[in-house]
Amino acid sequence: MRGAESPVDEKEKQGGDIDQQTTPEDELEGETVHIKVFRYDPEVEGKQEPRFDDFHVPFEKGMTVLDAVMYARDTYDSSLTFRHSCRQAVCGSDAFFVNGKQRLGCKTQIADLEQPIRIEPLPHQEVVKDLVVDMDHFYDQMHTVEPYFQDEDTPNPADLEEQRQSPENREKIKMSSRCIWCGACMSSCNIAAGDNDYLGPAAINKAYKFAMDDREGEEIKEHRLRILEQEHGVWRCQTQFSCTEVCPKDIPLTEHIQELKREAVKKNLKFW
Amino acid sequence: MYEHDVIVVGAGGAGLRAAIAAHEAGSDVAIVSKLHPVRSHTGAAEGGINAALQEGDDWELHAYDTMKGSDYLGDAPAVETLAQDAPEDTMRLEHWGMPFSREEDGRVSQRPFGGLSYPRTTYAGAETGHHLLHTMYEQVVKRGIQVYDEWYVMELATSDEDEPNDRSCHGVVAYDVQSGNVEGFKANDGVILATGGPGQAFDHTTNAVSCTGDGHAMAYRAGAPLEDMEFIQFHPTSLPSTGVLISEGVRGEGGILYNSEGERFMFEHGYANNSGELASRDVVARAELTEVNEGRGVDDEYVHLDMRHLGEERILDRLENILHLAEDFEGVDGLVEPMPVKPGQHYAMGGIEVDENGQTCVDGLYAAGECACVSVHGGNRLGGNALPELIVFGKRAGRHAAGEDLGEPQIRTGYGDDVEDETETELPVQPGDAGLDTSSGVAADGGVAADAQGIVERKVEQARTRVDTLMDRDDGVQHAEIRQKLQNAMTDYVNVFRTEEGVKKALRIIRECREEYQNVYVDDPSRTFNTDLQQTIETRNLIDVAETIALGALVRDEFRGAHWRKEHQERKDDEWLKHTLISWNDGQPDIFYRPVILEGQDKTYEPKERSY
Amino acid sequence: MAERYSSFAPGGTAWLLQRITAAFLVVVLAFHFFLLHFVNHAAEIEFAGTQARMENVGYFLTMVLFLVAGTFHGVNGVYNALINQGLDGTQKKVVLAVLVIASLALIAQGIYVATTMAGWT
Amino acid sequence: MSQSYNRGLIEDFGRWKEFSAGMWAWIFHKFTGWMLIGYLFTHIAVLSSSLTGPEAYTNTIGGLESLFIVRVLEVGLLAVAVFHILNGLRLLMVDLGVGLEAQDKSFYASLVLTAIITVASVPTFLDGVTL
Ligand SMILES: Cc1cc2nc3c(=O)[nH]c(=O)nc-3n(C[C@H](O)[C@H](O)[C@H](O)COP(=O)(O)OP(=O)(O)OC[C@H]3O[C@@H](n4cnc5c(N)ncnc54)[C@H](O)[C@@H]3O)c2cc1C
Ligand code: HEM
Ligand code: SF4
Ligand code: F3S
Ligand code: FES
Repeated sequence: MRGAESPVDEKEKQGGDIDQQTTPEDELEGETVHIKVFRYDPEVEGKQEPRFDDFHVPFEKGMTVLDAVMYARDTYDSSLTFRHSCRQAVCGSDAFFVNGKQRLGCKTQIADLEQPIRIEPLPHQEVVKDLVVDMDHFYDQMHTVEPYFQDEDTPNPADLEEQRQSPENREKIKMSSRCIWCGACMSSCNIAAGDNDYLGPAAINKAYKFAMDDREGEEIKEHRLRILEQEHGVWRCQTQFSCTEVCPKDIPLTEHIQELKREAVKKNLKFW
Repeated sequence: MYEHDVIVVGAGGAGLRAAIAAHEAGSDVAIVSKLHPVRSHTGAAEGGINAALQEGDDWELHAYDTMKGSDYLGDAPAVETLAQDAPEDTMRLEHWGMPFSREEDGRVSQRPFGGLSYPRTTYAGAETGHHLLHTMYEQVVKRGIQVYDEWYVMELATSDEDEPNDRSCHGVVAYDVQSGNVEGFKANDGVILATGGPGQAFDHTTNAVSCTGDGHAMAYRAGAPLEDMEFIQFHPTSLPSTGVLISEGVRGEGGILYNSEGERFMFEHGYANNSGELASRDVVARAELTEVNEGRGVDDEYVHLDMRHLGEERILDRLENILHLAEDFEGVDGLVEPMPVKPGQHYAMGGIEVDENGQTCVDGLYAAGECACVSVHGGNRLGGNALPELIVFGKRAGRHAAGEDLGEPQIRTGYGDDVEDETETELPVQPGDAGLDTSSGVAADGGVAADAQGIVERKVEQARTRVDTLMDRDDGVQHAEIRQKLQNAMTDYVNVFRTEEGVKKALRIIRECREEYQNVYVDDPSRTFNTDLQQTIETRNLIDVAETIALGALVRDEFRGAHWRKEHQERKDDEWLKHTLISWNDGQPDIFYRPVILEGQDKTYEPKERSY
Repeated sequence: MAERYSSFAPGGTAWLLQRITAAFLVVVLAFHFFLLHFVNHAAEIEFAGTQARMENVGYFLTMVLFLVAGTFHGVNGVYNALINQGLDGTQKKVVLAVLVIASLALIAQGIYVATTMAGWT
Repeated sequence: MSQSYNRGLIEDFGRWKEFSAGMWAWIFHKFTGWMLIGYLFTHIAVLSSSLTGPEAYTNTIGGLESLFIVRVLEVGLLAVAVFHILNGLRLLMVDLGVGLEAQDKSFYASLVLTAIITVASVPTFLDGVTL
């Protein structure tokens, strides 16, 4: 496919104004996929104003959105920029806004989408370049909930003695522990978009994982609830459910947030 | 210039563990990683962590299994260290809150895995690596360890004495992916490479796009030899279209392999009459390819892995994410149909030569994890033995770099009086430097080695020039083309089945790639998040690494572990109980050998026939 | 790294009250609507009728509680909506003050009106 | 406010098309809530006419009720209140963790029920008023 050098590449180098970059459809044999990819680069003339580029890539069975953008990059335009690594939905790098929904590129089958497929960076986050967004705020929120196991009197590892945990309890935190930090949920939440201090569904879910883990003990659970029930914590959630709908790991985020609200209320009632 | 006591390059399981250990030893440690830690490929590991935790089990059994699995190419001191330390280090993970799967009595579960004499693979669902990675990252956050994420390490800042054994490493040069700035990182006490595997040297791999062997290549060019690179593990069960891995856990739980004729070929065709599907990986991978080559493959490409008979409940309980993988990446429902699988590049047993403390022959340069070769895996890694390696040797490297005394290592490194030079094999082409590329291993300027600061500064200058050269060039070839050519050559000729002619062909193609690379250019003119630039640099590293794999595969004329040679169908213990070492030698690679250490603490591991 | 949250102002009370008032409002609002639009048509409302109802202490108290609950629920809802949009700092304090004053005024006025209606002034 | 790179038209328009049930429910609930509290203030103001005297009260109410537009607004208010109540009940269920899987269906049900109740009450509300 190397021969299919896109003619617009040339124009781009001249920094000409291009709204539509098109790879010639007719040069490709067989079924093709039409993708429209958001482009932006603060440094490159012609890309400082966001635009959409069109690419036509050959379709293959089982092809994912990530495959399509990788093909477009490797074949037509090596400056097309996006994060990706594992190709198997565990690294959480490639959450994009695909046809109006936050999805993992590597986990989204082309065959399930309507064409042309619009691929944009995650909304509500600053765009660094093309499909790459600034994740710092997301990481900050994750760090805010003290995302680490806290238990002062664990056994000595040398004794090979584990902390006991019932299979039921492990089952309870199972879903919450699957989060891959992709940021899709945060991007989909209107509240997080409006309120920068809102912890956001992913961070709350992270806290849920620890708060519900019986190994941590009551005192630390209370400490965790106190972090969660500050003003920009769980109460900000307006149960919009969009986080739950987009989570590629099928984590029932809204359910977890609601459970924490109830836990917090219960805890406060005890003092009355 | 940034400055820390210990700099850890890479934030996968090995890097994080090393950083925590160095921090606990009181060091000012920082992690520099091209990916945010939680994006590291350790997160993809599914099956589990081998550790002799239970009463009926014993570290000696673990060591024995590992030695046997390695086809007697593992070094006993390393293997025994792994088996002895794994239980405690695994327990520590539990104490850090890692959500292991549990038994009714609340204890952590263990399951059987290929090549193990006892079910000692400790697991957390089918997402053990994910939990391991996140649990350790959580500990890094807890300790407030500095992480420079999305910083790409380009080169090591190593002094330029003639003999690698006399050299010392003083830091690294990295560029900030977001801004494109090239900066120096000075390390007062040590640099630990934990950059993971080189899977991208192959076309069909279970490894991530980021597994480009950067650490291998950087250490190699700085003078540390690469060891046993020819030993590449091909996992028998990867999905044909993407290379996504279907965990060995499926077979551990009782999954069965069928050929197109519906035969359970592992038994019916006699590949492994005792262990069947649970024979070691190389055996199963070869069996599958033999089935396909003999016309009993499905669609002439793959075989079937069936787990339906395990029942929905058990599958959902233990292997749920396998169902998702098969569905999302292959469009197959594992509850109602068998899953297509074929061998895919999976793991590199070889790597940067280090001792039990993780140190290379270059002073202050350490390596841990998949990029290192201690060597515990020898000719073939057992499933579930990589994750314990990360935590055991990651921890040791971190502590040693931070100045803790871990005792004299028994394993020797670098060129020395105990090695034997390669003399016999004729190479089809001259490997090594092709001349024009401005990336060299050491901070050479012909003069006397400068002080640490000066060395780092000089390397930063070199790196800036290199980036400018790549960016300024306006045409030539693009890295993607070279990379594809390289990957195809490796998959075609240095795969599961290797022939002398094939490997030679691969070496010629690698040479071509090297020459083409002299004209490589970066099309993207932007300094911001330039992945084109990053991948171009990675491709250079892949060329170096692929070449060592092919060289090793050519010189080792025997069949051991994962290394199969058509012309040499037997294991030659008289001749080959030794490691292959390849040293960059400032651009003129040298091959030499170091004997395997089979003497353990209180027993010697006698090579036995490996049968399953 | 983000600063850790230090002020532990539990927002749970307001949240819970919002739910409790909501539950209460469902009942009285339905009652109110039904009474004044279906049983008695709004157009036929006369002071006499209103007074007759208000004189009943139970009704009076219900209406006052209705008012208080409705005001709290509505004003707290508005306040929350604003915080959800990122209202912060001095602005937040000012808005809170304004809302509290408005609510108190509304409740005071409402109770005054109701007592007048009942003819107790 | 969140920082987001100005994506021009892309960001400004079209997003609403991508809203899901939960988001619509949130918007509607907000909208109806604000209407209701607005109404509460107006309502007390109107009732305050009773402070001037019984006649003023009766006349004000009667006067208002004779206006067609007021009747229409009342129907609107009913719709708003009914939706807020029904969706409020839905939210209370969600808070209790009941029927989370059906949250979108219950939203649609609230809408439909609101429409039915509103239409059904039109005759009562418009009874005896002329244009
Ligand atoms: C699909 C799969 C399943 C597996 N399952 C198992 C299993 O069940 N049990 C088991 O024991 N083993 C398993 N393995 C093997 C094991 O997971 C890996 O060997 C191990 O995770 C490697 O860890 P690491 O820390 O060495 O490297 P990685 O986790 O790959 O991390 C490498 C790190 O280095 C960084 N890095 C790389 N290059 C640079 C650079 N130039 N500059 C800066 N940073 C850089 C990356 O950002 C990353 O953070 C599996 C492997 C795969 C691929
Ligand atoms: C009759 C039964 C009522 C029920 C069941 C009800 C329920 C609710 C609930 C549960 C919320 C909280 C939404 C959230 O925080 O997630 C809410 C918000 C609100 N309610 Fe009500 N309510 C009722 C009546 C009223 C009345 C009478 C008023 C007006 C006085 C009112 C005004 C509001 C306002 C302004 C909000 C905030 C909306 C926003 O988010 O912007 N409600 N209601
Ligand atoms: S909760 Fe789900 S959507 Fe949110 S970051 Fe985690 S995996 Fe992504
Ligand atoms: S989308 Fe936002 S409002 Fe709550 S349910 Fe999810 S966090
Ligand atoms: S590439 Fe890792 S999640 Fe998609």
